Formats: sequence, C-alpha cells, structure tokens
Amino acid sequence: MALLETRQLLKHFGGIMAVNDISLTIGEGEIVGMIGPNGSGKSTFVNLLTGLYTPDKGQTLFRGQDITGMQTHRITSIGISRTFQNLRVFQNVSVLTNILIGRHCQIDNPLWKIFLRPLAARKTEKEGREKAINFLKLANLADRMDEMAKNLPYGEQRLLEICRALASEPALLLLDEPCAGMNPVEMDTLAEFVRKIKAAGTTVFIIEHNMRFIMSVAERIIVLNMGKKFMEGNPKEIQADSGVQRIYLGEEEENPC
Amino acid sequence: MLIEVLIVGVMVGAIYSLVTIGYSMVYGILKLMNFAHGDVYIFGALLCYTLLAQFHLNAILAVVLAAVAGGLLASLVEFIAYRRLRAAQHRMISMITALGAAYVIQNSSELKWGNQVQSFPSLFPADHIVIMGSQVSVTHIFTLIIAVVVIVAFNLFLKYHKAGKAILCVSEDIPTSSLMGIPINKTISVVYFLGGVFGVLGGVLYSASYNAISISMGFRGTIIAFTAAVIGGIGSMGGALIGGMILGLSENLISVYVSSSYKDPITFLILIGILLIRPTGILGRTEAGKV
Amino acid sequence: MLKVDGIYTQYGKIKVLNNVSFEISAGEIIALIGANGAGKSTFLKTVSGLIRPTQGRVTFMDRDIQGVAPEKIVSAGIAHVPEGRHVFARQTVQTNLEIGAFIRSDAAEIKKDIERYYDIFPILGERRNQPAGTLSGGEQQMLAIARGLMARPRLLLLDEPSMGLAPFLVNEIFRIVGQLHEQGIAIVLVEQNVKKALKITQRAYVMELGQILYHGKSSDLIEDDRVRKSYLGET
Amino acid sequence: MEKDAGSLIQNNSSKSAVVRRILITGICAAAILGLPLVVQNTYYIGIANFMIIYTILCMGLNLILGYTGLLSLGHAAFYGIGGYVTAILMTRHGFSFLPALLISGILAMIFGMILGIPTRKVRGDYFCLLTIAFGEIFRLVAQAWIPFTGGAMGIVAIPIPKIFNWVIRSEVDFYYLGLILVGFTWLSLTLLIGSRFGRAFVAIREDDLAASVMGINTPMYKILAFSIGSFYAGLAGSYLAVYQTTITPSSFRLEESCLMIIMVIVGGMGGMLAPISGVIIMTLATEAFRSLAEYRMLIIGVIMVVVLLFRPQGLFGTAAFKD
Repeated sequence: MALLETRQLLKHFGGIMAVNDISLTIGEGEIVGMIGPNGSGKSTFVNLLTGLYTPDKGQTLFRGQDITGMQTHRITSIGISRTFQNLRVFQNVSVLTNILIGRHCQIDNPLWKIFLRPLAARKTEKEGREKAINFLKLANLADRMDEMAKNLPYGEQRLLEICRALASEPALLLLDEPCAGMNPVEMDTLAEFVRKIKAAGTTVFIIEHNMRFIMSVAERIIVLNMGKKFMEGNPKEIQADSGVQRIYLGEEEENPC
Repeated sequence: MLIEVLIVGVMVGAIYSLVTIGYSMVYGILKLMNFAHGDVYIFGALLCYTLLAQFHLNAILAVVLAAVAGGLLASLVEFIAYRRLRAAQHRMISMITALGAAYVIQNSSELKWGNQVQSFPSLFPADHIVIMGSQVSVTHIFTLIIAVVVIVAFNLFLKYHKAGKAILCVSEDIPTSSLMGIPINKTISVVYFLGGVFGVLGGVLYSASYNAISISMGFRGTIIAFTAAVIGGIGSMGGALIGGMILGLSENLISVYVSSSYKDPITFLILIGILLIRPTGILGRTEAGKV
Repeated sequence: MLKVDGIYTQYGKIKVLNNVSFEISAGEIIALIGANGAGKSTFLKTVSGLIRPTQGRVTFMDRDIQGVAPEKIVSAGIAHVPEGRHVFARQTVQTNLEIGAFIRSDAAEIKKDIERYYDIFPILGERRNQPAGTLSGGEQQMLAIARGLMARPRLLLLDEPSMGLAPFLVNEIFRIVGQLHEQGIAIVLVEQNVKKALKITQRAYVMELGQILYHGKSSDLIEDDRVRKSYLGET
Repeated sequence: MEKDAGSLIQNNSSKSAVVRRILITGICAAAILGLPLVVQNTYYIGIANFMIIYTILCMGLNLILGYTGLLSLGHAAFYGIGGYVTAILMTRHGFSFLPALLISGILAMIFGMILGIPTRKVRGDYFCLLTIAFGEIFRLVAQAWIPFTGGAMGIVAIPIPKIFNWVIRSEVDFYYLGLILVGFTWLSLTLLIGSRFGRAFVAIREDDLAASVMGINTPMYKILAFSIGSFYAGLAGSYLAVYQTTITPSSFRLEESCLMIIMVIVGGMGGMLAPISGVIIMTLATEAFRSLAEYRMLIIGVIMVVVLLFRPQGLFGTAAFKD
C-alpha cells in the first residue's frame, strides 16, 4: 500500500484552477520531487495535503485512511509534517525550543498533570528534551541549541525548520522549496541531509525550483503544469523529455492556438 | 412621533456616516485601527465651541477653522505615531500607539476644556416645521442637508478628481500606486487630514444639534466610527454610509422605545454580532490570504 | 541609458541579488531570463525603487537613482509593469489608465494617449467603464502594459507579461511588445517563455541564484545549451 | 538577557550560577516579606497592595498578550467580573472569602472562554475590537443594571474577609494576602509556561500557521490562554473587592485595560517576571505625578507611544510583536 495517495484532487480559486485533477501515490521510503513553473499549483498541492486548504473535489489517503478535510494539527499528529517555502522558524525562541515545539504531539503531558503532578510532568519534559537534542545532532545544530533562532545564518535556519518538522517523527516529510535563497554550498549540505533523513526511514516529498538540487536528490519526479500533472518519471527521463523542455523554455514556433 | 424619531435618526446617521468616512478611509489604506479618530473629532468640536462661545466668531469661519485644525492634528498624529511603524511592523504595535495618541489628545483637551458637559451654541434658527403632522426642528433638517452635501461632494472628489482617484488607488495597492508615481506619504497625510476635517464637521454638527458637548463623546465617536465602518464593510465608502445610517437609526429607536442607558451597550452588541457573523461587513470584500 | 553597477539586494537575511551589473541603451530590447527564484523580479524592483539595494549603483540618464522613491523614478522615465499585473481591481479601466498618467499634467495629451491605447487594445476600449477586476487575465495584462505606457516612459520594465495566459494571448502580448520596441521605447523583458523572449529581443542576460551568469546576443543564446541546463539542471 | 519560554527549565547552568540565583531569590523574597516591618507608613503599604493587584493582573495578561500574542483590551472586564462576583456573593449570599475568591476566578475564566471562542474566526485587530466591546458592555451594564450591581454607586460594605482564623483587616494583612495570591499566580503560571502548553502559546504568538503544522490545535490553545489569563484577573478583582470594601464600575474602564497593556509592554512581554518591572515603573510614574492627577492618562498615553515607537519589545523583554 502506498504511504500517501491522492485521487483526483481539485482546487480552484475564483476562476483559476490551481490544482486540477491530480492523482498520485508516494510509496514508503521514497524521495519524490515535484517541479513545475511558477503558478503551476505545487504549493497549493502541498497546502491541500496538509489541510491548510480543503479540496473542492477528490480525496487524500494516508496509509489507506481518508484524511481529506482533516484539520492541519490532526494531520500532523498522524504523521505528515512539512516545512514552508518562506521560512517559518519561530524566530524569538531558542533553537532547542523550536524543536521542542515540533515535538508537541510527542510529549505526553496533559494539563492536569502539569498542575497536579508537576514533578512527573517535569520528568517527561526532560526526556523530551534529550530526544530533541538528538534531532539537532542530525543537522549538526546541537551546539547552537541555546541560541535564538533568528541569530542563526539563513541556511542553518532552513535546516532547523526541517529538523523541527522531523521532530514530530513523521512518516512523511513535505519540503516546500527548501533551497529558496540558499547558496550552492548550503544546497549541498541540504542534499546530504535529505539523504540522511531518507536513510533513517522517513519518506520525503520535495517541491523545488532548483533543478540541479532536485535532479540530484529525488528518485522520482512529478511535473506539474497549469495545475495538472504533466508527467512523472526519473530525473533522466524528465530532463530528456521535450514536453518538459517546452514547459520551461517556451515554444519556439508560433503556435496559432 | 415615529416620523420625528426617524428624521432625527437619519440626521444622526448622516453625521455618523461623516465621522465614519474618515475612519474607514484610513483603515482602507493602512489597515490601522485609528483609535485617535474620535478624540480628534471632539478636539475640533471643542475648539469650535470656544471660537463661537468665547470669541464670538462668525459660525462658518469658526467651523472651517476648527475643521482645519482637526485635520492638521489628525495628520500630525499620523506623522508622529504611525508613520515610523508603517514599514513591516506588526499591526498591533500601531494599534497601541494609536490608543496612546488617543489618550494624549483626550487628556490635553480635558486639561483645556474640563470634563463637564457644556452647552454648544446653536448654529441654526430654533424654528420648527411640520412634516406629515410631526414637528421637525430646522436644525435637524439643516444638519442633515450639510452632512449629505459634504458626503456627496467627497464622493464626487474621489470619483472624478485626480487626487481622489489617487487616494482610491493607494487604498487598493500601495506599491503599485507608487509605481504610478503617486507620492504615498503625501497621499496618506491628505487622507488623515480629510478624515480629521470630516470628523470635526461631524462632531460640530452633532454637538450643535443636541446643544451639548463633552469630552467623553470622543471615545464614543471612535467606537461609533468603528462600528459603523465594520457594519458597512471597513474601507468602503458606501459601507460607511450604510453603517452610519443603521447605527443612527437604531440608536434613536432604542433610546426612545427601550431606554437611553442601553443605547451604547446595544451598539457594542451590534458590533460584536457583526464581527462574529460577518466580519467583512455588509458591503465588505473578503481578502484572500496566501500561504 | 540605464546602468546597474554591482548591486546587492536582500530580504531580511536572504541575499537575493549578488553583485549584479546590467546595461541597456536607448531603444534597446533586452531579455532577462533564468529559472524561478533567480532574482529577476527582485532586479526589476530594485531598478524601479520598490526595494533598496544594500550596495551598488543604479544610474539612469546619468543620474543616480538607487534608493530613490519609486514615485520619483517614474518621473525620471522608468515604468515598471509588475508581475501578476496588479491592476487596480476596483477602479474602472479608464481610471487605471488615467492613474498611469499621474505624473503628467497635459490633460489633452493624456486623453489622446488613452484613445490611442483603446485603438491598440480594442477590448480595453469596450470595457472602459468596467472595474478592472472583472477583466480576464489577458485583458488585465494588456491594461497593465497600457497603464505603464501612460507615463510615457523611456524605459519599460516588463515582468512576466505572458504568465498564466492562454497561448494565443501570449502571442498577442509578444506582438505588442515588439511594436513598442519599434516605437523606440527601451524594454527589459523578464519572461518565462525563454524561446519567445530570445526571439524578439536583441540581447539577453541569464541569471541564476542572484547572479548574472552570462549575457550575449539573443540569437546566439537560443542555441546555447547552457540556457537549457540552467533551467533543467545538468544532465 | 535573551531568554525564551523553553529556557525556563534551564538545567545546564553552572553550580555557582545556581547558588547565586538562589541567593538573589532569597534576598528578594526576604525583602518583600519583611517590607511591612521596615515601612511602617500604611500609605506606602497601600501603594504596594495596588502593585500586587496589578502584578496579578499583568501576569495573567502577559499569558494572553506576551506569550500567546493576543491583544486583549478587555482585561479590566474580567477583573470587574471577579470584583462584582465576590461583592455580590459576600454581601447578599453570605459567602465567606475563599469560596467567593475561587468562584470569582472561575466565572471570569468562563467568560474568558466564551469571549475566546471567536479568536478562531476573527483576525487579530478585530479580536482586539471585540475585547473592547466586551469590556465596555460589561462596564455599561454594571452602570445601568441598578438592582443587581448598584449602578454607578456600586456595591458597598463588602464584609471583612476571613481565611480560617485569619481576619484580614489591616493594610499589612492585605499585603500578605496579596503576596499569597501573587505566589500562587507565579507558581501555577511557571508550571504552565515551562510545559508544552507554554511552548504552544509561544508558537502561536510567533507564527500561528506554523504552530498548527506542529500539531498544535491553535484555536483551542488560544481559548485556553485567554481563559486562564482571565482567571487570574478574576482573582485580582475579588481581592480588590474585599480590599476596598466597595466596588464601582469606574474601576474597570478601558483606561485600566490600557494601563495593564502598557505595564506588560513596558516590562517586556513574554518573560515571567518582566511584567512586575512594568507594574513598578508605571505605578511609581503615576504615583510620582499624583499631585498632577489630571495628567495621569496623558503620561500613560505618552509612554505608550514612546515605548512602542522606540522599543516595542519593552524595556526588559525580548518578544517583539511579529506579523
């Protein structure tokens, strides 16, 4: 069974079909990429998956369970986590706290326990903290855990955001343009990090503009154009496809229609 | 009886619309809750009161002077308390500075004029005419006419004058307006100025028609403007009119048929209801957010 | 006419432009191409004053304009037609055009210009009293271009004019851009339709990750494999 | 100075730092506890008692504004609910102080919960407007509903509170009662803030959308923060009722809410103890100008504008507003 499956997902804003009839599957343990020119519906697609938008038609299944229209925080708690295209790290808290917030669903401390059994609650906190530090170690950020997130350089903030998403221990990690604003060196670090995540058993779905990055990281790529799935294949096939070239470079011939 | 209540209601509604227009315009451009609006309006009205009662100035001259002073004060507030915060700051910060500015103006006015209710001189003859069997005061008729004329004139200005069109464009999209060559800061100052002028006009008309003025009307003015703007759809001119009318009429009906001490709580309840049920107001548009 | 010398621009911590230099002479038409996120729009915004560069110089007709407010840059003769059109949706088509001429005060000439653009774009003439928000995407794009031209600019910055348009409209837009060039307006064209953009321009700059990778004659770049690579990654 | 919610459960500071911290805390505690022994003048103790009331109010408001980022200008209403509930229960229904205190807090919390529900639907600035409207309705109804609230004259002759055998009568008695309430407020809030709940609040303040993607049920947490913060306001109101022995609507005007907001902001939002410094500074500032009582709101207004223009993160805080 596929980890995630969408069936004829459709979303329009006013008259614009942002996502038009997209069906796809993501298997356990894959790194899947999604590309497409600006406005082709990639971000809308991710927002549909994570419950920020509700589709007008179609279904999303996660491990066979229908999650269409489920609230965002519920979707996170059942194992889908994401990052954002425009960095959304919690700026005014420490690096470690960012991760701890990411572990919100994993730290089991109900409200009554905090007031009535404070010592037991504290113990749970401490354990959560240790686990959180392990996540920071993955991205080599452990030695900066007490720093305010806003004081990290941009590339590290992006890694931190991914770490934070990982901290909820998702089965599926969605990365929305993780390379935006990065320099080539930071991109290499990121590529390595993504492979590490996959090796640790998490399925990764990446939306990206930067072709060099996506071609080197993804095993399978889905191309969107004007809200529709245009094709899917491995990086070689995508690069060689004349249709994809046309999407990206435009038509050479005057096309009367 | 009912006719009279309705006419007074429409008059108060027209005044409220006048006060709301300036408020709503500011919100339309800067998305800023201008808490100082009512205090500017009461400052102007009190100034007008002094000019009339103490200096015995010609009524028209006094009103014009007070309105200009109110307009200048409004643009001064914008310059001092808001302009710095406009770039990339949280909206809440300017809300709080706006409140602070409101207190400064209110308190300064209080130091000058005290917090007692004072009797505002009449601007119009104290005659009555009979409409459909009811006595209606000439003051109310004149007030209504003035308010309507000003509102119509302003709408024509927005529609047909170059500067008016520029204001509308700035309220839609600031960066693009600057690409058209519209000076943004200047336009915003003008909007504040006009908002202050209309506010003071409204305040003067209101005080004159009730022959009373007091500092506490300032905060009420702000709330009225808020509520009317929200009812009609904040940022929209037509909405300001409708909102003002609804408020003026309902307020008078409540005062007469329920109790005047519940007229303000009910105004607030209307505000809460509108915010919960239709936060964009009757004519408002929904703004789509992008993630 | 416009000379950009080593500008750096950033949004908060993100460095978007990294030592970009650029030049266009009067009457020239130049394409600026590169994958998404390369910094093309930011470049245009820096020229038109919407964003201040952190370093570098922008001179237009021998005048420094970096850090100058956008409304003054319009008066200097640069019109920027932003990406996504940004017409004033609640105003009529006519008002949009009039506002485009905000910096001018020659009422009679403005009227003539408006009529001229109604001739060039008949659909706008038909809809002159409709709010611009009710126009279709293509019509809005035409309006945005016409509005930009109402300022009688010497240099026109066009950001993604064909984005989201049906193919026949794309051709129409390109035809119009070609005409404008023939009238002697210098044009910087940012375009995702690379092949078409290279066809109608004289020279082109290719951007990647906030830098100008190379520039050259458009006719040479059409066949250049580097362009394809920067869009589709290395093979 | 840079601290955040997570670092409250600090455990890797060095030994000497811990000793120093305990020492400082001890000295402060001793000074606060011993204050009435040194200061005999009851006028000053009275000022201290008002500082205590504002400390409780501001700690609660800080949870709402500083931690969760909700701008509430209706805090005085919850304060008032507490005051009126205690006044009515004790004068008309023969309740003793402790149950009245508890019920006051809980009723304020319930109203907070009800008012918190719209936060899920309404934008930040509209929410602020809602809280203003709520606060004004509360005050106007308290003024108009004479049979129940005593109207503008309020409720008078609230009995002297007694906790078991402790009759709380003098300024000093009230001082210690206040300290107990502050202690309770501080302790319970510290536990809350140091937990995943506190972090969830901060996450909402920093970025609502990202918070929901972390699995945080943001509407529920906003209601939670709002109602818990209101609970403390109810306690403070209850204390005010027995302290003043009268309760009138004029104690709960919008100006009071503004004053609390500005105290929280001046102190610096988002630190547990930061509001206290705001309370002290603002109380002393307005106290110093007592002879110029008519300038009080003018001063507060100027401070509001100046602080936000030049140091929106407050004098001691770090959590600036974020869009």
